[in-house]
Amino acid sequence: MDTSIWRPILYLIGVMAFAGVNAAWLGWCERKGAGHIQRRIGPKEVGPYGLLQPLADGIKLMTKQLLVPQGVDGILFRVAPVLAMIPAITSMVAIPFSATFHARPIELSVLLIFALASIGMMAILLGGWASNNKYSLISAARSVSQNVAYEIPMLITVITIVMLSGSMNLEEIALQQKGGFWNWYIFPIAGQSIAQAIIMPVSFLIFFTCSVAETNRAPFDMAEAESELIAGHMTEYGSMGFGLFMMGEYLNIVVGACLTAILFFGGWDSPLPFIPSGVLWFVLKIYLLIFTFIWIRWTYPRTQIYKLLNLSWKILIPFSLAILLLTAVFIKIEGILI
Amino acid sequence: MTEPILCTPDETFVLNLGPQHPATHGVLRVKLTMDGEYIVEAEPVLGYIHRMHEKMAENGTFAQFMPNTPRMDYLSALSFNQGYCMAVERAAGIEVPERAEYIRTITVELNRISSHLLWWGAFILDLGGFTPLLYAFDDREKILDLLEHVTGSRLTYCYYRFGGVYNDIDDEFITGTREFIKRLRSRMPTLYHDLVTGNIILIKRLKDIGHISPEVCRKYGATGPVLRGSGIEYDVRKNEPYSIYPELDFDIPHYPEGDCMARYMVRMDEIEQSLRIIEQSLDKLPGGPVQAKVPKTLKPPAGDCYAAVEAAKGTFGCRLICDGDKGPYRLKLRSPCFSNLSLFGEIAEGMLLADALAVMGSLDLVIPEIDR
Amino acid sequence: MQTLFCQPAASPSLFSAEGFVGLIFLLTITIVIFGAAIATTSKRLVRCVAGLAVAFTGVAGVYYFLLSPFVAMMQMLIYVGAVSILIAFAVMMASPESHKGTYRGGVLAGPIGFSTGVIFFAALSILGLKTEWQAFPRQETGSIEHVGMAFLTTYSLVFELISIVLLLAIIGALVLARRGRSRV
Amino acid sequence: MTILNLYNCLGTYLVLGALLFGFGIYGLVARRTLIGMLIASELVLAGSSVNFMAFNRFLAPDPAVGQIFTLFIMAIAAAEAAIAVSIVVAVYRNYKSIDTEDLVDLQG
Amino acid sequence: MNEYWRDILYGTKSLLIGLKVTGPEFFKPVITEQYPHFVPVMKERFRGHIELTRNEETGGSNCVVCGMCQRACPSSCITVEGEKPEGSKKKVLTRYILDFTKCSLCGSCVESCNFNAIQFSREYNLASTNKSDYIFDLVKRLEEQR
Amino acid sequence: MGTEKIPSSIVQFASLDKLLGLGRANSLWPMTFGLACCAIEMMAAGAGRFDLARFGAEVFRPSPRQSDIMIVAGTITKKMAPAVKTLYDQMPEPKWVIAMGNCAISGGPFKVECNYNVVEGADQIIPVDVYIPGCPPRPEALIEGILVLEEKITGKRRWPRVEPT
Repeated sequence: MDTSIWRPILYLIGVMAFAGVNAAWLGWCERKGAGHIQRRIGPKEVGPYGLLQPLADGIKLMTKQLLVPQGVDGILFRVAPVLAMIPAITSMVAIPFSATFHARPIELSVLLIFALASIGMMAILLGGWASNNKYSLISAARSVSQNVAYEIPMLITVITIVMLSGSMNLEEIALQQKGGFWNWYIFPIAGQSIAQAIIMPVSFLIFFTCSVAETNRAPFDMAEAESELIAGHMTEYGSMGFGLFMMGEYLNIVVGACLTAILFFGGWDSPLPFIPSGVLWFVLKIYLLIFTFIWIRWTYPRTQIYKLLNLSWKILIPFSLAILLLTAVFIKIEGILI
Repeated sequence: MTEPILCTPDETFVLNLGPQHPATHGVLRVKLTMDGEYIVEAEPVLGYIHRMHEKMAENGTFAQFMPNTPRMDYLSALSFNQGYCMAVERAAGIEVPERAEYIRTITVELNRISSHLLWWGAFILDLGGFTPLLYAFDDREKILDLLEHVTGSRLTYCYYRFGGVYNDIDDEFITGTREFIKRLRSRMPTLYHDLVTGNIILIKRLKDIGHISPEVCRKYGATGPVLRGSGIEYDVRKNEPYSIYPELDFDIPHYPEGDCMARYMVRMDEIEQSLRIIEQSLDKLPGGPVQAKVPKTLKPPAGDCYAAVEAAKGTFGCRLICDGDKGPYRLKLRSPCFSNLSLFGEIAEGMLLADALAVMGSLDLVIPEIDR
Repeated sequence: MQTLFCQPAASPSLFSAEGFVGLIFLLTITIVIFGAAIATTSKRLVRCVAGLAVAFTGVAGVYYFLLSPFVAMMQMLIYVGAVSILIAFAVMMASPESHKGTYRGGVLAGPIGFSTGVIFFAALSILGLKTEWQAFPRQETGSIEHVGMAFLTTYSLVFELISIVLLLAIIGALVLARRGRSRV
Repeated sequence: MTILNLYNCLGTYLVLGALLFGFGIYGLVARRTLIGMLIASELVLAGSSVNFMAFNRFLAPDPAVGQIFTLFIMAIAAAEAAIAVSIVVAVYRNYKSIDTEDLVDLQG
Repeated sequence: MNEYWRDILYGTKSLLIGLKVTGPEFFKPVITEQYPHFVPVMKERFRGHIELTRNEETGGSNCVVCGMCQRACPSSCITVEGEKPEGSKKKVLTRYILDFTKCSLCGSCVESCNFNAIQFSREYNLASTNKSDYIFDLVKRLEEQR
Repeated sequence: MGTEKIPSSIVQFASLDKLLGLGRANSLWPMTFGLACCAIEMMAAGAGRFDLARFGAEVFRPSPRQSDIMIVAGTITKKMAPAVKTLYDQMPEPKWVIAMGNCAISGGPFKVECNYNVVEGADQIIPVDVYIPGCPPRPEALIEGILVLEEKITGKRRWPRVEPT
């Protein structure tokens, strides 16, 4: 047992703070981003540039009446929002921010994040069920089938990466992509075959699509399809219950962005070898990816649930399986050649 | 939100869409019997915004009913203005000056564009895309500014008068309109077609969804873009020409597919046709008065007359029965959305909830006009 | 010293790292028992499923203490992420709540079940505690690489069989669930 | 052996496994609905998995074996759950109930 | 199968085009008119609620209390009262009450007035916590504006 | 689903109350609740040109549970009135109501003698905080209404008053 117990605890506090700040201010980012994409200003009057908007929202949500409607399953109704939040925060622990900036090396961090993500699904399911509202119920059923469908190609693409790097440790995976953007897994030209360089962008697309779907973001926001299901699984949630769900959603986005940055964009590695790498690069990459999430959300209409499942089963899964196979073949060929 | 309903032991359950629901665009209630995500039966329940327009018509003078017309279909208010004015003018035998007819045409077509733009935005909003709504509103605000310049209000215009229009248009309006035509034409290909029409998600959601056959249209009396989306080239402006439409050169867009995409395309093409109409009318705009001599208190002879116009949603008909008094003896309004909504129950059967809502959006419903 | 079932007798201080770990272990066990208790005794099926998920999460923690984080993660991924959700899904699709109560009609079902459970529990734990377990010296590390190698060498036949079972299960589930569905 | 040291004792895990097993048996016998029984059977499987893992940790010469067995159990459990759930749904379709006592057609 | 590949290719392309359309919009200037800071100027023909036109010579109202507006109003928002002072031929306006909450801004009253006595005001941003604020006494209003 | 009325200020400390007021006033989430014509102007107010978002009030929530203000935009008919009341009851405290447009204030043009179906004002069924007249009111008026409501909540106006020109 590592005797230095304080390091993980301090890190935990730091991560919590990071997560909390992100969960709150991503809402602002989203509204501001949406505003500018739509050629309007977005939050502006509350504090400078509207920066205090999340604070106002937080105060309001926290002091709003806690309302547990009649006929709901009280315990599950209260537990579900918390459950949406916890896995997302916990999985932040497994994410290395830089070569030196991590809680403790978790050997199986990739697996840990996916294990936690699968718990997050439970929150929507239980929340939707407990609400005793038909819209919520439909939404819960939808989001589960969606999540199951998209977890598969996501895991398969991750396995591809794991095969390439030979490790399930995020830190190790990031370290292997060191030394310039041509080493990143999205286009690993150096050290890998050219064929890999063509395959991996597709792999990235699959992974990114899946992470958009896993975080229930538009255009895959079947769970809270506003024009169909009011607010989906959150229909009956007011005040902080709703706030926690939203924060959970934003945290999931952060985790998704971190994962994408590490798996495909070299983590904290700087794009050119002579520029020093560090946490700043990692944060920059995360926020660029988050911006892409927001950008996508405010561009496309929503898909329809069966088309969505078809996309996963008919396109993403076959493609990701093919990629898995091809990668295995390439690794084998290289093994023989070298 | 729904009132709580107990689950039947059967596999179906009843889902109450509305009366307040984001997808119903107001206060329509649709009682859906669902089997999972499939709709077994859909029953629109009307009357949540019945505002007794016909009753009010019978109790007032002819002019006093004017402000009611824009409040029926507030999106294409001027069409309704025009329909009612035409009915009264026919009853009283009033000739409208040519310039007034041109102004009516220009404004009514601008109004049609603004209605279609709002429909476009709201329809994409139904499908989950938020940003197009804002782009549509951006353009729509320009139209509203133009119309506000001549009529004085932004939405519920009460602009037409029996025998003409309330006041003349000026050069500022004309140049503004020409600028707007240019602006919309330059924005249509990218912001409208590239962003939305060509989008694979939209195509997948609209193509082959919600087929409405010409027979169904005939059965329920659907008109407007719904009918033209089913391949029938029917437009009051061409088939029973009124005003100055015979002198103008424009096409009636129609698509034979009959699905949501066809209705979508019909409206998008209609925007372009309307731009053409406005352009031609502006070129041909004659001088002269904008208001015929009309007695202050209108007392048309007893009789029965009917006038129909092509509103943005379809045929708006106005049947006026006069008994020689100051007000109508009976005013029967035929509003397009009522017929267009009626067929929803039939085509929504066996559909997915999300698809049914897409179909409902593609019908372009304005609820106060259905309930009247 | 792998031979002992109970390692050093000296109690670690509560504030040392070991003591902290011990506390966490107690917490984990509590979670398992709590979850299992909910899963078997709750009146509402959804709560049972939630309890099951809690219990599985706790069991994953236990696996972590048994020095196999990989299995712990898989436990979370498969049991919590798939099996529990599958069952919760079934609860939603089938009847929401049973109107006649959760337990069997007979008066004796509850007590009989309870006593059977207690008997099994008592017998097994006595067996476990009383037996003089023979420990063998370790020959391998039990790392993931090792597990993976064993999967594909010694146990490859079983692995294949399990794969076939899974495939059949998927097909069977599809066939069963599809029947009676009028639409696609 | 103190309470804070329990995590290093084989006995603890065996008792925990037995407890899960006992819970499972109780649920299997006493539950009325198919889903309740399914949940209970999952608990039984979890109990045996814990046992496997405990022996793997404390006794086995090759600590991979227990893990492999647990993984096999997981796979089986997943398959079992899939089948069971689809059976439940099918039964529900036919009988509109998942109550075991309502499924008495075979008794004639 | 052909369609399958075409869908994938076309789909990816159309999605990228979508991003290309919205992306640049992010960097374009906003079109917002920031209302409390930006004071909009109403159009000349803007229809606010009606008010009495001031007669430049007398400083009073042009109204002769003919009651045409009252009769023309479809929703009977207008109540006009006048009295005939001794020795005068014309009636003088004493009360002109507009119940704006019933008004539909149709303009019938302004149209019906033969004496150019009423006009549309520029009030576009009325909001209050009190409903009775909108029952205007236009005579008083005219006096206050002086 | 009834509501329990709780006092809107649980804590009696003045400064904290003020903070709560500020928080609430700056995060007024309206409900997507359009009844008739005014709903279109409500949409326009949220759109690019007027942009309610500047005041943090653009989060139109479709579910009453998450909304703070109900903007009654349009005519309430006798058939719709119970639904409006239910929706109001479903909103958690603290909540406010804005009656937008003449119909919501008093029945507007439909408050006529032969009226048999229109409720004469939203305040007949639910307590209204701010009235915005107009038929329909301009989006500026709606923004002004929100500002008036903020003034009511915090007791102080942060923005300049605009005199019409």
